[in-house]
Amino acid sequence: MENYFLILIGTVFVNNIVLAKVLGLCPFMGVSKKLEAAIGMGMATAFVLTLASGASYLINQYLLGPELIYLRTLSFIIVIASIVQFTEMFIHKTSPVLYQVLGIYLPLITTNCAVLGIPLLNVQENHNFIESLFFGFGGAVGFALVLITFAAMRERLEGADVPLPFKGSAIAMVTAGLMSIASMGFSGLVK
Amino acid sequence: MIGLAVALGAVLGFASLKFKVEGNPLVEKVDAILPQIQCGQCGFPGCKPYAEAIGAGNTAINLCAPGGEATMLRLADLLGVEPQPLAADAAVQKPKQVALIDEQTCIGCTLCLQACPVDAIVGAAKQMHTIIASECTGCELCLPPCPVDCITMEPVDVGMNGWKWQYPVYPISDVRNDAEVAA
Amino acid sequence: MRTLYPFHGGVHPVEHKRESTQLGSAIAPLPLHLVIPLRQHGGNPAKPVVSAGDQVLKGQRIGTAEGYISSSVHAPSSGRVVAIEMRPAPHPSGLPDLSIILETDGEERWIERQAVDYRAIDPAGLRQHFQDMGVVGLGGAVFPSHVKLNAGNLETLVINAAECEPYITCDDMLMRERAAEVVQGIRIAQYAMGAREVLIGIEDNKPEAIAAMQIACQGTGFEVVAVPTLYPSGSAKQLIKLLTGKEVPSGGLPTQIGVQCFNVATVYTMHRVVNHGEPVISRLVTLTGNMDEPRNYEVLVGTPVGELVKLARPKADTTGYLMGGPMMGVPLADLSVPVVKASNCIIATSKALFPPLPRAMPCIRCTRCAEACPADLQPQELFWFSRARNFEKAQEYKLFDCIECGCCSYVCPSHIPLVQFYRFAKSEIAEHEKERKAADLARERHEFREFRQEREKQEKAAKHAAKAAEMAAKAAAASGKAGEAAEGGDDAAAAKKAAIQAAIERAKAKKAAVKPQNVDDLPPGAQAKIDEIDERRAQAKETAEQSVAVQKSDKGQGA
Amino acid sequence: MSINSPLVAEKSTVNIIMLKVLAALLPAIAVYVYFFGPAILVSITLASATALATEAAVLYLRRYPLRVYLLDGSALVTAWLLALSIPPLAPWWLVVVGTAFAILVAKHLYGGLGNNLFNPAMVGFAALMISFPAHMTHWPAPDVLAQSHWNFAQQMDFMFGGALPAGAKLDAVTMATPLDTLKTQLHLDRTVTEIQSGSIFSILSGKGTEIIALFYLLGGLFLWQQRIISWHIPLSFLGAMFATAGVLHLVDPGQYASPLFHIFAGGTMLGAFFIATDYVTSPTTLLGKLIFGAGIGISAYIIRVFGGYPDGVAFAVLFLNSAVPLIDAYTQPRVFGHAGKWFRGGKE
Repeated sequence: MENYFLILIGTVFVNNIVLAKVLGLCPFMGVSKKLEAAIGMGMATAFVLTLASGASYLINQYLLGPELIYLRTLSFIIVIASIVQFTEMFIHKTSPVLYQVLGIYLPLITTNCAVLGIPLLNVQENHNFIESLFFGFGGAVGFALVLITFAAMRERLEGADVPLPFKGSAIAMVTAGLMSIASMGFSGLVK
Repeated sequence: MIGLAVALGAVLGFASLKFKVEGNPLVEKVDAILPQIQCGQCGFPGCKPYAEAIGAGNTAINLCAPGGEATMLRLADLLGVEPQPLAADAAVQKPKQVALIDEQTCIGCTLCLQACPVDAIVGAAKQMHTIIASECTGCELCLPPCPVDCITMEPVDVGMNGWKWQYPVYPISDVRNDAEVAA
Repeated sequence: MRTLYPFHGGVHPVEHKRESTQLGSAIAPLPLHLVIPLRQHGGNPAKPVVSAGDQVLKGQRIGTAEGYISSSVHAPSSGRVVAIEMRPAPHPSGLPDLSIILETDGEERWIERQAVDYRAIDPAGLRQHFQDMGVVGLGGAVFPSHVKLNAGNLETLVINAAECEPYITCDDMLMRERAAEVVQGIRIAQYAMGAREVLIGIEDNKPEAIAAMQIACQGTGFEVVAVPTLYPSGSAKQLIKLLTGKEVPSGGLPTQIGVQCFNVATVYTMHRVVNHGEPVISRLVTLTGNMDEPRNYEVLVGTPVGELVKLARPKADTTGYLMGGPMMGVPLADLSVPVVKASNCIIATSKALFPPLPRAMPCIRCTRCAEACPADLQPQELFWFSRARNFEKAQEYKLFDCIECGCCSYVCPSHIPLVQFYRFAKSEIAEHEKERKAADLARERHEFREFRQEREKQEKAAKHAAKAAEMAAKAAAASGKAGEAAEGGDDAAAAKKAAIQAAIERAKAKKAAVKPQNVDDLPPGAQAKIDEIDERRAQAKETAEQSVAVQKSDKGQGA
Repeated sequence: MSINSPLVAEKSTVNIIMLKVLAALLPAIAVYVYFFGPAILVSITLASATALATEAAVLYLRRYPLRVYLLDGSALVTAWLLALSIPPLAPWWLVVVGTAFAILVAKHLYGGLGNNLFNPAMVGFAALMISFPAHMTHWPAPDVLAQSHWNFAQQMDFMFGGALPAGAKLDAVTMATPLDTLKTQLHLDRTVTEIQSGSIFSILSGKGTEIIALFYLLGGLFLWQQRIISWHIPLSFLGAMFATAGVLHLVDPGQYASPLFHIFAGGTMLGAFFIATDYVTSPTTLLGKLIFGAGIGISAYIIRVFGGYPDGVAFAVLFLNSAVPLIDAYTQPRVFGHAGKWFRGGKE
């Protein structure tokens, strides 16, 4: 039990997928202009990420085995792509505005390195099924948390008197950097 | 691998039927933002067609001249895209105006009636026409068809009722204030 | 002692009330000209019912209410109407407004005054009477009182005598000198609304007024409540909360929670209207600030401010004048503006009394404004969004619950003109709302037009089909004539074109000489006919212009 | 600029507020000098000069009025807080780099006063901590404990030239802070009581440092009395840290130091009263302030006890700084005439 808890804390705070591993920056920068969109994106990614890490564990363990390692990335991508497709249709049906706001980033979850990164890290760290699920879920929560916090900050920044050359993405990158510095305080906490 | 692909394909096929989306609710939202002048300056025959084009992602959001920057920003906000500077021919802002028919000159040809997108001109053949100012959107579409050029655009005088509080001058980044501060 | 329910925040600026209460109130002399704006109340401006050259009597109605939310305007003195024209009005915009200019004859001849027994008329009749007599809220908002009276079975009637703004003492003096008459006015309001309880809220910095009102209220069951001196306890919502503990719902009316609130000066005018038959033509105005003889004056509506202030002898170093208090008043750019029903105070400003504010600095989010806000808002957020023109967000943070009391600006260490930002944001939002309404109307009409065109097309098609069928039948009978028919169609188009061309020629001729020629020796009948036509034209033009005006006023209401 | 109501205002201004903050720091600085020598005054001066120069350069580039903004005092507050956070014997370039980074990146890239999201002083501190960890741990020993005494000239030589006095060793004048000692010694399987019997520990916390912390507390109370800061952030910060430390101390006193030790150790007092209460980078709602303070208290404790750095206040402040807009958005108090208790900004 403690093990799972540590995995969760570790992935959410210490080894945050965005701030520490610098994965998934594309949606992090792209869908953080509005809080609402960030919450939607965070939830969609969390859904995809948890499912993907579970499914990819099963495929890796039972379908590929040790012999078909060269097919690993390929099959992971197929699984992720179909989960994303499914999520996309689901969101299109349930929340058209969110669908529009997420825009290109929704199908891009497929190529979100975080979503591929987590299952690969799972394999690398020899997690079992439950651990994989926790790792995926923790990573997703970490991603969503940082995305939502970041979106709130950017909403405030919209009103700030930022010098012209730094307006928009530039100051957002600086902010992300400072967030990363802040999160470094947690290093050494787990492992 | 193939089995995997086939299985996933089947799931997706099923899902696409289950979550089928009818129509595009976004068009309504875009249409609600557009000013409904129906002037056609965006190159589409009205606000709705422009909204449809935006909804389908076929055109830029910076073409609406009467809406100006405010409309563009609202569209950018709705669609979650970067604001764009207004297109060159949409950048000229005109004050609010309504059409006025010079009744002395009007010959009652009804050509402007057919041009008006909001039926704001009343009149019949060989009768003098007049414009219902409260309905007129100021689109200027009635100007070209008039054979005797009896329609003019009159700016709407805002008066006290239309008076607005101005953006407070806030001397933080105002270069002109440097001298004053130094003094 | 009654339990009070303090509202959040509030500030306590230096009161400056003693200066103008040293002397009792006096009556201001009659000026030569009175300028009476037709918009002295919330809602539609009154419509003039006199024209230039008319002789009017004191108290005669010269402008009548236009619609329900509107009120009447009366001649403050007898004399002659010299003009009805645009004149500068005491409004933050400094824009001119339609006013009736009255040349007084000095005779002060009253129109026939009739007291009424308010118990004998039903509340609806009483309300109509108040509208006809121009009774509006004299606290500053000048909302027509008959509208506010339109609710019955009230729990509490609150009489607002807090007078929380610095400098202003007109309500104080009114209560000191005419407490008994005020109480009679309260009786009328209580009767009209069927109020079970009457609370009179007076700030505790006016002990004389409290004492006078307590004596006058003996045996009436009205309760005089001394409330702590804290700006803005004189704001209706805040006073209601303070006295009853109930909050007026956002965007709602006090009557929804069984409370109504009237200013003490308003109930006094109700008494004058009902028991003396005098319409609202004068009010107490405090002249104070940088003056040698600050004092309250009974001033006729329409008295130019420039003439009025001379009574109190402004000092030499006076820099300007302010109508209203220092927290919410309007600086006057032009001293020819008249005293209106809303004017409670004229303050002469000087560098010593109103030192220029330090330079505005950026907001440091110190939240002193939030601590001072009587509406529990977060002014720093509203400012942040208003400054960035993010009106949607500003509205989400409840911009429209802001009462513009100025507490936030007062405490701001950065001295940011916060209230101006809120006013700006509010008027921008109102403008957008108006545009959106216009857009909805245009969309509806455009869609109807498309529907109509489609229908006409179909009808035409059906007709054509019918005609074609007929033709076919005819063609079967005599096939030779078909071609001719087609030719005939072409002829018709050509004829129409020719007709338009002819009309164009005619119009061109007309344009060249709009003044009709050869009218020198027409038979009398023909001349009459021409006149009639011209008149019709003029009428049509007027209608068109009126509809323009209507559109304008529609826009105004949104603001 | 058109003049509109209100036309009267209270007299307080931004620079009065900032000057009061600086004044509240003075007693603690005096005590600092008493225990650790006058070197701190040099770093404060150095930091102030750097801050003002950087600020002036940016203002000049942006064509903002120089005098008004240099006199607002906010750059000085940043400089002083940063100087007080880093070791007084730190080399001069460390102070300069840290201050310049703080003013330039954390403050002016965001648009200057009032616009920054992160506390500039703490950004400067964290950047130095990550980039130059070795220099950031050269804390001097209190005069009473130091094996050798450097005079002022020797201190200056070290600060500006990096030169050690002949035959002297750096270890002779510096020592690990109480927090650092505690952490390293605990790894050697000693108990808290054993460690705290060491010479640098005193009644509450570290020798000297506890007195400085006490004066920070007094300065904070002065600010509270002056209504510059509200009690919400300091109290929830100290309270949350006290509670967390208290619970763990009760569970295992051998492993976890007492709560009093923690709130008087390291940057806790300075952080609670002077850093976390920075207006611009803390929440504006009362509930938000409580959440913010408690968040810093708990994170700072976790980082200093379980994490890799000797003290966690700076990182905890930055971490919670990043959550401020979110906290604000979700803790909007009820508005007059509306139902409910709190609302989420943007949604009913």
